[in-house]
Amino acid sequence: MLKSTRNALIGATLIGAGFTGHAQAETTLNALFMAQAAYSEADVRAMTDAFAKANPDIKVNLEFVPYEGLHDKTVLAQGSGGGYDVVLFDVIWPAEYAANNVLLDVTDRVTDEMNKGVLPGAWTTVEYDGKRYGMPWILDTKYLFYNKEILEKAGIKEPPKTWEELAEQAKAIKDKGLLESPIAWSWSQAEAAICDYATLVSAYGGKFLDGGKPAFTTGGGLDALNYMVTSYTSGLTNPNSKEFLEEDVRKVFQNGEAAFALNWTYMYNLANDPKESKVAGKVGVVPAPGAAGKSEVSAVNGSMGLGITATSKHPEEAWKYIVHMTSQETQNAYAKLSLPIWASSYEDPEVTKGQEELIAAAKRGLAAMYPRPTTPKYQELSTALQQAIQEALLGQASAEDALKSAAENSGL
Amino acid sequence: MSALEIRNIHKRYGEVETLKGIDIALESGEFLVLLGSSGCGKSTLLNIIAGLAEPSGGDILIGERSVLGVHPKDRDIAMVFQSYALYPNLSVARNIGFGLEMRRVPPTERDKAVRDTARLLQIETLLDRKPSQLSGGQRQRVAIGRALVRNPQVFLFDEPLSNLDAKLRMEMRTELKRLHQMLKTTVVYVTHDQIEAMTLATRIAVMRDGRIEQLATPEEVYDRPATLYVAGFVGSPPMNILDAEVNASGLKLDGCEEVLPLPAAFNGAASAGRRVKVGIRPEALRLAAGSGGPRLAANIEVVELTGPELVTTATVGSQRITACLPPRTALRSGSAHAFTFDETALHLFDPESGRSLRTE
Amino acid sequence: MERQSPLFSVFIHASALLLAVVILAPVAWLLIMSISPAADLSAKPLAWWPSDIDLSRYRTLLSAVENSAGAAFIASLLNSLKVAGMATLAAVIVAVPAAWAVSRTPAVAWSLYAVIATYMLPPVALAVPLYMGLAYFGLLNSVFGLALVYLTILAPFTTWLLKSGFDSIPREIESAAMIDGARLDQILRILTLPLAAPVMATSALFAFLLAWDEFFYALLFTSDLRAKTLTVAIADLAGGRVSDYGLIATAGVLAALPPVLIGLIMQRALISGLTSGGVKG
Amino acid sequence: MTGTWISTRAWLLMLPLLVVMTAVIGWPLVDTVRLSFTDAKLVGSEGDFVGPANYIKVLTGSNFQRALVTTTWFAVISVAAEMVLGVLAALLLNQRFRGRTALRALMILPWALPTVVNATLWRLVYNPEYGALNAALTQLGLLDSYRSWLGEPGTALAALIVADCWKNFPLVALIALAALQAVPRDITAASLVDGAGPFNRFRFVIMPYLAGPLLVALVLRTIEAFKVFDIIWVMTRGGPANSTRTLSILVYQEAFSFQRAGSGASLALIVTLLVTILAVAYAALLRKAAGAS
Repeated sequence: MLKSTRNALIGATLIGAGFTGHAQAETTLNALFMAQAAYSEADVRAMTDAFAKANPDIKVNLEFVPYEGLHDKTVLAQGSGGGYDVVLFDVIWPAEYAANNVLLDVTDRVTDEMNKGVLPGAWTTVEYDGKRYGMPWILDTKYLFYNKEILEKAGIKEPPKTWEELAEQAKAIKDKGLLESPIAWSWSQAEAAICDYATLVSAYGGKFLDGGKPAFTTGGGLDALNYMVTSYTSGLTNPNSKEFLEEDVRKVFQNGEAAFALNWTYMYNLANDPKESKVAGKVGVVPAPGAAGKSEVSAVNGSMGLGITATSKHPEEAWKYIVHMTSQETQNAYAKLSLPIWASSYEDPEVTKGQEELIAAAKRGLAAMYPRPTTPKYQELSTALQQAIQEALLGQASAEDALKSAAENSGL
Repeated sequence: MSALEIRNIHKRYGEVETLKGIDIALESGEFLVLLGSSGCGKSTLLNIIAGLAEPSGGDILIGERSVLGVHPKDRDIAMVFQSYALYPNLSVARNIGFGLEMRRVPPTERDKAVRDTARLLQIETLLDRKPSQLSGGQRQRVAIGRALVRNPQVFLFDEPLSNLDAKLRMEMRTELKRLHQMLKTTVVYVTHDQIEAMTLATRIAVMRDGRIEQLATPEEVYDRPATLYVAGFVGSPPMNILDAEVNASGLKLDGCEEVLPLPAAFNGAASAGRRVKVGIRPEALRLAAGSGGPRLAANIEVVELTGPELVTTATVGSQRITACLPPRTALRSGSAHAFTFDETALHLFDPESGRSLRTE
Repeated sequence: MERQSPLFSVFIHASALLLAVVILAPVAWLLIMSISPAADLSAKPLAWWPSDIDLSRYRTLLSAVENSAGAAFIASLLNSLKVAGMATLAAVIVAVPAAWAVSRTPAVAWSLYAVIATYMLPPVALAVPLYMGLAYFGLLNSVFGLALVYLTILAPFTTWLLKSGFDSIPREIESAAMIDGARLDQILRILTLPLAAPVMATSALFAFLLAWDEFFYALLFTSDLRAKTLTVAIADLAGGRVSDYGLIATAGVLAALPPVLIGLIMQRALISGLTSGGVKG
Repeated sequence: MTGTWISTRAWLLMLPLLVVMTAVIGWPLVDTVRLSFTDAKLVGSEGDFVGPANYIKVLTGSNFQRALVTTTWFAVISVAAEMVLGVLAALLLNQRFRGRTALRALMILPWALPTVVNATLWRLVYNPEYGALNAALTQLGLLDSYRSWLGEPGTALAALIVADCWKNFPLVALIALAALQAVPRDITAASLVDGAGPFNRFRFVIMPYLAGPLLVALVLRTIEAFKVFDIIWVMTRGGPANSTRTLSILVYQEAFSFQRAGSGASLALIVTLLVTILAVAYAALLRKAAGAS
């Protein structure tokens, strides 16, 4: 094995030598990203352009799919024997990708400098079974955003510290007739709903799995879903939430039609942009609340990483590109949309300027990040849970029954 | 030398046998008409001669060479189709010259041949047109021209005149006759029209149910039909067929007292007591003037003047006959008359097999 | 022929108006969304008419600046053109001889019926082995691979339409040409195909529209700019992560433009093609 | 003409089509059958033979049964609605009124709109916050507050059916219109002379001409509706609470999202079988109808 690899390498070198006399061989990388989230499409293109300028011999083709297509595209491209070189992956996929040999193990490529500089919590995004399958890129969790103006009108001085408090404040706003339904969530039958649910699960001290078996049917897992159902049926939650994805939440919040919204980091600066938003300057952000007696704050690990596919023919160049995309310099430059993975960036005034409030929330939220379960069968588990959440919300089943059937359907 | 020989041709489509052993030998220059009603197999036979269909058994010889399995183009034949089958997207000139074009005849030679043919058919002025710009008769001429120009050993015509109106049909018929007399090529011509058959053919093959009922000259087919079917098919209005029985004194017609003389030609075949069908052509009947010759007493039912003749339908006892009389004959429906005829005009057939009982 | 009472006439005109509104309103709204400023589209109450006309999205999607959203859109547009074009061409190429054979030799017709019956198969029934097979031959994420799969959707259909086209060309013409000494290829080239040209054009257009519309296989078998077709690109846009509804609408308008134009221009031919398929079954 | 050289030539000419179809349809179908008896994964694992386990699991599972019910509802209601609306529209378009030609031309519009664009368009129309439907209904006073059309199980399937109907009824209308125009004027005239009323005229004079083409349209539309994927994928992806998850979506999920190629294949074959039964039943119906007329 080793020997044949070496022979191949020698062969490649010889062939390469044959070509170097001519023009510099150009490498083309194909990279798969997600359309519109933390970093917008334009941002990713700009970052990539900077990389291309520095590395004229490497061309990077970018591809953007919605989050819902990211997983299937990556897996399906495996079959084509070289669809992508670099793929963006969610924190929940390394287990499955490792089991199916989708991503290259890059543990050895990570330098000491990286090891020390990147926030320890961020590393969990790309790890499975003690190995690293890429670099964390988007460090993200869900925060509670609130509309300062509406809270003020309702006579509320402090944003909520617990979920119960959130419900009370929302009720006050509703009763005063300020808003029909003050809270917006992303509860569409999609991964987004799981993120909101996981945030609540972390607040209530629940567990997804215990010893590889579903453990969400009781305790914190059940409390979390019950909270969602109560909030929905009491009318405090915008009923359209069950059809919302994150962008819908942002639109509603920006339009001033929600007092509270649970969403990712990226919403902070977009909702504060007067060109985009009607509530610019009135956006408040705190970590997602805790549950009385159980937690101070809650947070879901919604980070994403960049990895090299096992089928890539240019792993060296791909790694170079990933290093560029995750470098402190690049991350700091775009810190308005997604907070850097680098610990020292949080002390850098260049980064914190204008988003002190967000940084403050982030320091507490990121530290409390709760993982969704790491299992190769995550897709099935998630699909089952999404269904359970929707069934419970729609009153087709009690929260308990819904979770029980989810546990049965999870394949675990 | 026989130009075309058809030997024991059979054609089966699965269970159905449409040709049941056809044998014909044609001399060079003959004009053979395959006559029969639709479904008799005449078109299938023509297609087999052309090579557009393969026979299930038997052999076809053109110019003494077997052409079984030979591609149509190599059989030295030309065919004119009922629908003309002109190439709609090609000009008249190219239509006519197509066969030569396919055979790589040089353009100048081809052009000359096309012009000669067009002149012959009086369609020179139409050469640049497309078929859609032609009248029915013109299309017919182009179709014939396309066949003529190739100067083949055998011409095949598949009901070529049936799409024309009556007047044009007569003109084209005469035209075909003129062409044949001039060119003296062998022709096989399919039609269901007995007038065409009678006027054009040197020999007629009357076909029925995949068999040849009679193969003979037009005169013979008319004067000495071999079967009841031929007798009924050729001639208009068709031959009267009456049921009768042979007795000692002659032919006793059913349903009346009339006894007709037994013609000499049938003497040997008809013994006393035998049932027969008696045929007599309407045009053989005359109104009896004096007392000479055989008589048929009849009640006139309908009288129709067609112009050249007076067609009358009458009853003889319980049987019905038609007679064609001179136009000015004074005849009223409801009146009683007697018809007379020449004894030789009678035809006798076996009622079962339909075969003629003629013995000489 | 029939006398119409005034009341009946009013009823007919009212129904016609209703039908026109039902047909037009959604399409009109798509157009309006594509030219409305983003703010108008998230206004409450909704602005039905754009406050001012915003064509920037058309510029965005049609600009070919490298690595821009426009480039991605144009790439998928070109992919759709390539895939549909190749599949259509190939379908006509295999359909012409097959349709001619069936039209002239009914004895082989049963094989065409077997081929047409594959229309019943849900694509999901073939997707997994096809996926693996395409992967094996390196044809995943390739316009050629997708065109090959589309070929099998288009070919039965094209063959059927062409067959009825050939049926209406009298076979005597071909017999005559055969006796005249034309070879099969000459007969087809000089006579039959020119005569069948209108039918061939109609079937080709039909096939093209079918390929342009296909989504499922494209979703599975293509993944990036090299092969992703327009339908997949639009489904990606509509997936809920694009906040500017106008941009989604614009992509829809652009994707609908070619088939709608073909549909309106070729209306008569298309309807006769549709109904001939329908009537003859 | 069954001459040997003729039919040999015919088979030769059929060959390219048959080869392509066998390679790209025939072989995968056979392989799907093989896969359905294994526990193969989409990527990575060839799988072992597991007998009919996949079929048993699928057929007894609630997912399949629910998806079958959903699919049946979708197919029956949308096809029925398309037929009725299509015939009504055709009868209307067969009348004389100003702008008739233009309206007939417009009918091609929904048909020509790509399915995915249609789905996208309706998704935007149904948007719970900024959709045109909510806006229109509230502005007309027909609705108090905005509704989540695609977010409620009660309305999501109906919303999908409306979108599907809008695209497909014009096609039925065009087919029916062509059939109506084939009704000989003499016959309608004769029925008028005989004193038939509008209903009887439709039932006994017009319907016989419509029946054949409509039945064909019905068959094709039912089969298509049973296979439905695109419109659902774009509009709801099977949600909310799986209330719009049809069989095709379920197969996609099983075989591609969960990568269980084996059980996905068995599910796909069950769907194929259902469609085949449907088609055969229809074919029998068609033959009967053809025999009757």
